[in-house]
Amino acid sequence: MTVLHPPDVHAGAAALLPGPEPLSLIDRGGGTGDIAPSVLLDLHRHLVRGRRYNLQATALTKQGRLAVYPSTTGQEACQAGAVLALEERDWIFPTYRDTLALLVRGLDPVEVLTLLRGDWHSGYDPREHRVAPLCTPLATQAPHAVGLARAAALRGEDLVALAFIGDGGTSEGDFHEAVNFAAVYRVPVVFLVQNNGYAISVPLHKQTAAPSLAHKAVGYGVPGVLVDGNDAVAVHQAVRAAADRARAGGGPTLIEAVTYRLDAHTNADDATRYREAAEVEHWQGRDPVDRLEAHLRECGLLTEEAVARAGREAEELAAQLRSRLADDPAVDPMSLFEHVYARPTPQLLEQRAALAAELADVEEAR
Amino acid sequence: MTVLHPPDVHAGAAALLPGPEPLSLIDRGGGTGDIAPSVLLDLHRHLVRGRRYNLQATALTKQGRLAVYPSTTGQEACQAGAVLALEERDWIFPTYRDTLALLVRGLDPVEVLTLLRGDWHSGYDPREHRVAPLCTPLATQAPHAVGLARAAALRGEDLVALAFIGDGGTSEGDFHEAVNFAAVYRVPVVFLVQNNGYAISVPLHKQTAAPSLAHKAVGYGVPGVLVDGNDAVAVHQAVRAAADRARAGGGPTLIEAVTYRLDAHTNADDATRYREAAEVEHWQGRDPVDRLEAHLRECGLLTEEAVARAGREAEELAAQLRSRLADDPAVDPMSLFEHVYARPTPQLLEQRAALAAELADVEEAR
Amino acid sequence: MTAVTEITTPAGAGRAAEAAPVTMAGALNRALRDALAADPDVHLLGEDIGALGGVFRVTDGLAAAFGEERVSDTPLAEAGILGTAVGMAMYGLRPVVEMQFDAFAYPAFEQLVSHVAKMRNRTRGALPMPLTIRIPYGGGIGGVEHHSDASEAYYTHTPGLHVVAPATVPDAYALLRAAIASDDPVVFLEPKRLYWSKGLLEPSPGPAVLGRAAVRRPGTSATLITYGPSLPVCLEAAEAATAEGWDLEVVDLRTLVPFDDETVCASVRRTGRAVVVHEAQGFSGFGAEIAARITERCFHHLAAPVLRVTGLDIPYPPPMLERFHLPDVDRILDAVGRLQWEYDITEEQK
Amino acid sequence: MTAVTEITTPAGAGRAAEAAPVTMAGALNRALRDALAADPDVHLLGEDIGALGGVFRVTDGLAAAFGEERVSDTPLAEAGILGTAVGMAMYGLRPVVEMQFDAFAYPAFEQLVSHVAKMRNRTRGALPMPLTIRIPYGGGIGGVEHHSDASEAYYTHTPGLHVVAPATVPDAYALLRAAIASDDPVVFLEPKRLYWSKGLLEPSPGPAVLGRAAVRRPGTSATLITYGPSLPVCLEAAEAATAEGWDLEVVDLRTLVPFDDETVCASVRRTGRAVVVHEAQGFSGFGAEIAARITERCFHHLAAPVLRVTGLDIPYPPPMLERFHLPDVDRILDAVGRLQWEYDITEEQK
Ligand SMILES: Cc1ncc(C[n+]2csc(CCOP(=O)(O)OP(=O)(O)O)c2C)c(N)n1
Ligand SMILES: Cc1ncc(C[n+]2csc(CCOP(=O)(O)OP(=O)(O)O)c2C)c(N)n1
Ligand SMILES: [Mg+2]
Ligand SMILES: [Mg+2]
Repeated sequence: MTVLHPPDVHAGAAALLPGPEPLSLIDRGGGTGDIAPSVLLDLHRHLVRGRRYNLQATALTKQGRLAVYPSTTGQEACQAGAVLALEERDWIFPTYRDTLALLVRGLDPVEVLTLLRGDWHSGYDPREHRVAPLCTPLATQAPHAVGLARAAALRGEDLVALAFIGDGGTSEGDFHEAVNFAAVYRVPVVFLVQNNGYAISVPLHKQTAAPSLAHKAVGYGVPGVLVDGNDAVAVHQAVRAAADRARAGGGPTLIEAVTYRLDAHTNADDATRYREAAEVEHWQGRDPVDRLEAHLRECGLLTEEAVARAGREAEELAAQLRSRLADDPAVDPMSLFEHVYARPTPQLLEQRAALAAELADVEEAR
Repeated sequence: MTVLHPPDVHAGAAALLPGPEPLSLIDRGGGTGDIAPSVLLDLHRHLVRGRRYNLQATALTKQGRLAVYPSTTGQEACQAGAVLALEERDWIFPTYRDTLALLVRGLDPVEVLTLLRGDWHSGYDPREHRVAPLCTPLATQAPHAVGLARAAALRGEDLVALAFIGDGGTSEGDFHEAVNFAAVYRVPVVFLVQNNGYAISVPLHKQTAAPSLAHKAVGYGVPGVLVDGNDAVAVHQAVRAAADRARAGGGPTLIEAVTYRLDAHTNADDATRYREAAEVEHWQGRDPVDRLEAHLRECGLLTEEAVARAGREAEELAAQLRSRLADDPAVDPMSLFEHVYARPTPQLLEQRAALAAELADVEEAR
Repeated sequence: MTAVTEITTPAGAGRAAEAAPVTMAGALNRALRDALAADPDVHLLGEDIGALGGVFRVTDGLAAAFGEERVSDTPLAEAGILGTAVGMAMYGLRPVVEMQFDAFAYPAFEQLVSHVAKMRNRTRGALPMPLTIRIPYGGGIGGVEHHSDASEAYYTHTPGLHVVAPATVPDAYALLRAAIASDDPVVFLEPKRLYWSKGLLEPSPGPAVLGRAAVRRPGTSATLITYGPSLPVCLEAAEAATAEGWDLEVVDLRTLVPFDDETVCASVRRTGRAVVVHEAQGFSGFGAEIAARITERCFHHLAAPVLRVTGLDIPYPPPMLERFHLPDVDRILDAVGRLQWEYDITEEQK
Repeated sequence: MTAVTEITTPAGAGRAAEAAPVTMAGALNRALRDALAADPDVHLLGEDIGALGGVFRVTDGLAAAFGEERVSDTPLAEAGILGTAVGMAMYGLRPVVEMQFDAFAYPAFEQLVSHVAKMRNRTRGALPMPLTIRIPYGGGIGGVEHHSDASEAYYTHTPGLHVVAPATVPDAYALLRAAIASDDPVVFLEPKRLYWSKGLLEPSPGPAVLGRAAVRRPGTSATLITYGPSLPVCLEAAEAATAEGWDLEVVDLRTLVPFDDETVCASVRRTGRAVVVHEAQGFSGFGAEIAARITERCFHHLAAPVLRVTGLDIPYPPPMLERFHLPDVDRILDAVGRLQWEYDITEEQK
């Protein structure tokens, strides 16, 4: 017999609420939790690399080498902290902004940028890397994570899906539907909301009146976790805990990482129209790269040499980007007709022939 | 400067959570709250009428007089309790099931059924009655309530919008978006979820893993209230409190009324496929009409004469339905072209002329 | 509320004695059952498809036979359903989604257009979408508003999707098997008012080839081109037309995308005249594409413009008025009558 | 990322000396400003339309001028935006909604089709929907995926909606004023790549009448029929065609629904040949409707089938390949060349 809201479940609701303050380790003398030193150094390396990557990609955009670039400067701790908390077999469902997450996962830095460079929509093989295509329509990737995790679970495979989402994205119906499906099917998904304070120009208080985005979790019957998104150690720990829970059959978790987008929305955006310099400065004071570096030094984990090495590696990456993106890539117009269907329709074959003839004419006219 | 999740708001979160048990007055010796005896008698009258209306409409459907009828038998307390808690100027946004709410609002009992009889989509003037059309696409009426309430507030008018929604409907993205908009704009809307345990055949536990649907409220920063939906007095009190709050500028409230659909989903449904007789019997034991009647008798508010009068009135209503629905209504095919646009397009005028010619031919052929 | 239309499906007509006829709903059920049995990657998901067997009973008994994991009731959210199916397909499964009614597929429109249709292309073939989206389609069953839309044109205009609309019982089986077996996403439009039409499934039709139209009635005077619920209406019109001396050919498209230009054009070139028939509102409807491409390809064979008989350009009407909206025999005959039969003898008029 | 196209708008061409030209984005901004000033019931809502002034700056300065209540940033949810606007319209306001990009209107598809388009009809006129839905439309600005869709056919096929697509600066102003003043819902498609095109707004064009096409270039050999971003391409093609001895007429539809059969047919009857040009993928696109209805109405005036020059039937391509997708002068001239110019002298071939 169906009992509506059995009292025991109801009583468990309190356990699903986030704490009153974001989980933070760095500033609270929290040490490094139970995270291995090698992982901490990896985190540091990726943050440094990531910052440089953002800078370089933004610069290349100004030079017209990329069509557009949404920077994650300020959010590197979320990107690296989360991805390093996963196993290689776990899947990542990024938004259009989460290029760094892909870099941390080990993708080729230029393939990561294919979408934003404009030579194709997605530059890598999602199955090879367990990374879904960078997703532009907001929140639409969240149900994909649920479906993939469910499929894997049905096949008995031990796999977690991490869905990134923005604070703005949580307002979309797809976010709601995805978290609900995940909770009902109890699938191994971690929803990581990067609350960077803005959806383009719209500040959080115009996006939601909720005490926190993590408070949405209880409404789906999943735990809500609030974490300092500029503390790579805390993000790492929170995501790992959620992934562990998911792997153990505990179902999804909704994590809100409170962070800040230090750059404009994209190179095309003018952030001065909607936010104060003082606010940006405040958050510069909480720079995730600086904070991790200072903290690891304090803990005696970071040598000067390691810092220098990370810097060199980052410069090498930047140089690689500059040189590999210096020229326009070869694009083949005939590829437009590939992969529309497994086998092109007769109609597409006609159009392909017409384009081929056009191109031949142009060639001839030369 | 934007502060993400100021601590004071955060601390207020607890106040937004529903209590552990549905608010109920009838069974707890709760008396009648502060509700005037005349209102209580009205409630009773509407419950008796409503039950009879459901019975009659269902019977008429079996006779082919209605295309389909989704009964509210078992949910009469929600329908009457909520609508009587509103002022005449307040708006109601019903789902396809909430015909009784319209009846309580005072609409003509046959106009209420136009959609389900099949002579037109909506049978009444929404502005005249402040009742939106019965809404079939689930949850889509919720944002309309928000927009209308916002429009009224912008005009400085003192008006509350009540949006009905089902337990199943809360899974839709539109529900999420509507509550969020309402909270952000702080508009005077009461969202009343009638949790009747099922969305057609799908039981609540396959719909959500939440401790209660009222727990969704905190995720939007609005108060969540859990109420016994088979207790007309409790529903009335909860809706009135929420409407008062809204009117005073306090913004929206999300109320979950726990009730049960005693009939099948519609006359076309076979509920034995998905639920046990024992469950139905259990809920028959909590019949909202019986409970209110017993309670009001106990409180000494209900005379035998009032009971008899309510019964007579209900029978009169049923007789009216039978006679007024005995024949097919006159339908004018030419009306198909009216109100598609304010002025028909040239294309529609052509089609109208063609249909007129067709009809003339048929007439002639007779 | 439901009109039972009995039509003898042409494909099975000759074998009437050999086996018991089944309904189209039954044929679809059998196709799903056979697909589930044949391939463990096939998963069904949708609202009320489990214990209830779907509001049209197309999934009747399947959850019991294959378990709730293979045939699962979902929460009530169409974008969530389709989005979840996309994720399942990304992992290599073959999800079959049921949208409860045509208009209730609209909440999933973004997932359909921006993901289902594009995923293979944007990932250079790495993530194909072997998804089937079953949609009870069209009117004629007395459904109240939002229960009778004919929305094929939204789908046919979306590159990356296949669009299929069976009209006969064996086709319902064969095309659904083919849709599920397809490595591309298929919007599968099930004509509601033919759910209870009957036809033969023995011998088994097996999976069809997508993209092939069928000539359901050979004829010489003009070609009626149609699909889904309008096929029986066209066949009836063709029978009635013989009284006027017209011998109409009837082409059933079966698959809207890919489109079978060959069969359609061969017929129109032979007859020189064509009428397109569908339920959906005509303006900017799929009939426009059919008419435009026939004209492009067969202009000099046409004795008259290709005409369209379609639903009116209005929101779908309430039950008591729907018969004035839907194409019927009279309207089809009327259009045939306007195909400029005087043309052959009065060439100079041109 | 954005190509600035400078075209002289034909309507203002003669008055170039009198006033400074403005961009189409500027003209739209002025139309919104004038509408807000003229009618207190006009309210704007959308993502980033407040302080930011919209990602294309079409609402620049309006929140400052009219307050955040009249011009309000919304949470990020398109169905919520449109659904809220429906409620506002139910109360008698005149909401103007901005969808940030074409593909991001899809989440609102259900609200659009099942409510916006139908509300007046289902309530027998009691609840009109004087809503305007502004959608930055089409490609050509190097946008990454989901930023360049041309989705007019989804809207033109939906009874109850008007669909408008300006192509010139004065039209952008005049048609937007008309759309906002309309008592019916209007999907207003703003050609992204013409946002920075320039033209004159003096003297003020005032609100237009919806449903009237314009002949942008008179001609005698054949008619090009187009709208929105393809108008400048067609005008350029017409100029180039003179070199081949063709004098092409160019018709700008301006309003797709209601459709101006009169102007279109008058032109085609005069020229005897027509090519339809639009950006959207061709299959089942709006061009099919145009071609089909011209053929229905002008069959005996046609020397050749109506041809279509459209986008390819593929998902919108990435920036570096979009020029191979979009109709260009060569493709238009090529189509014109296939209009069977031999026909007049070789009638017997038919
Ligand atoms: C469905 C949809 N609507 C609108 C947009 C346009 N858009 C792109 S990014 C953005 C803001 C996103 O904000 P948030 O989710 O907070 O992510 P962030 O950019 O801060 O990483 C908007 C509105 C979109 N991409 N998809
Ligand atoms: C968007 C949409 N999807 C599906 C349906 C089909 N449908 C009609 S009623 C119903 C179940 C509704 O359940 P609930 O919201 O709990 O309301 P109840 O019927 O119990 O009153 C479904 C799935 C619909 N009307 N709208
Ligand atoms: Mg953000
Ligand atoms: Mg229910």
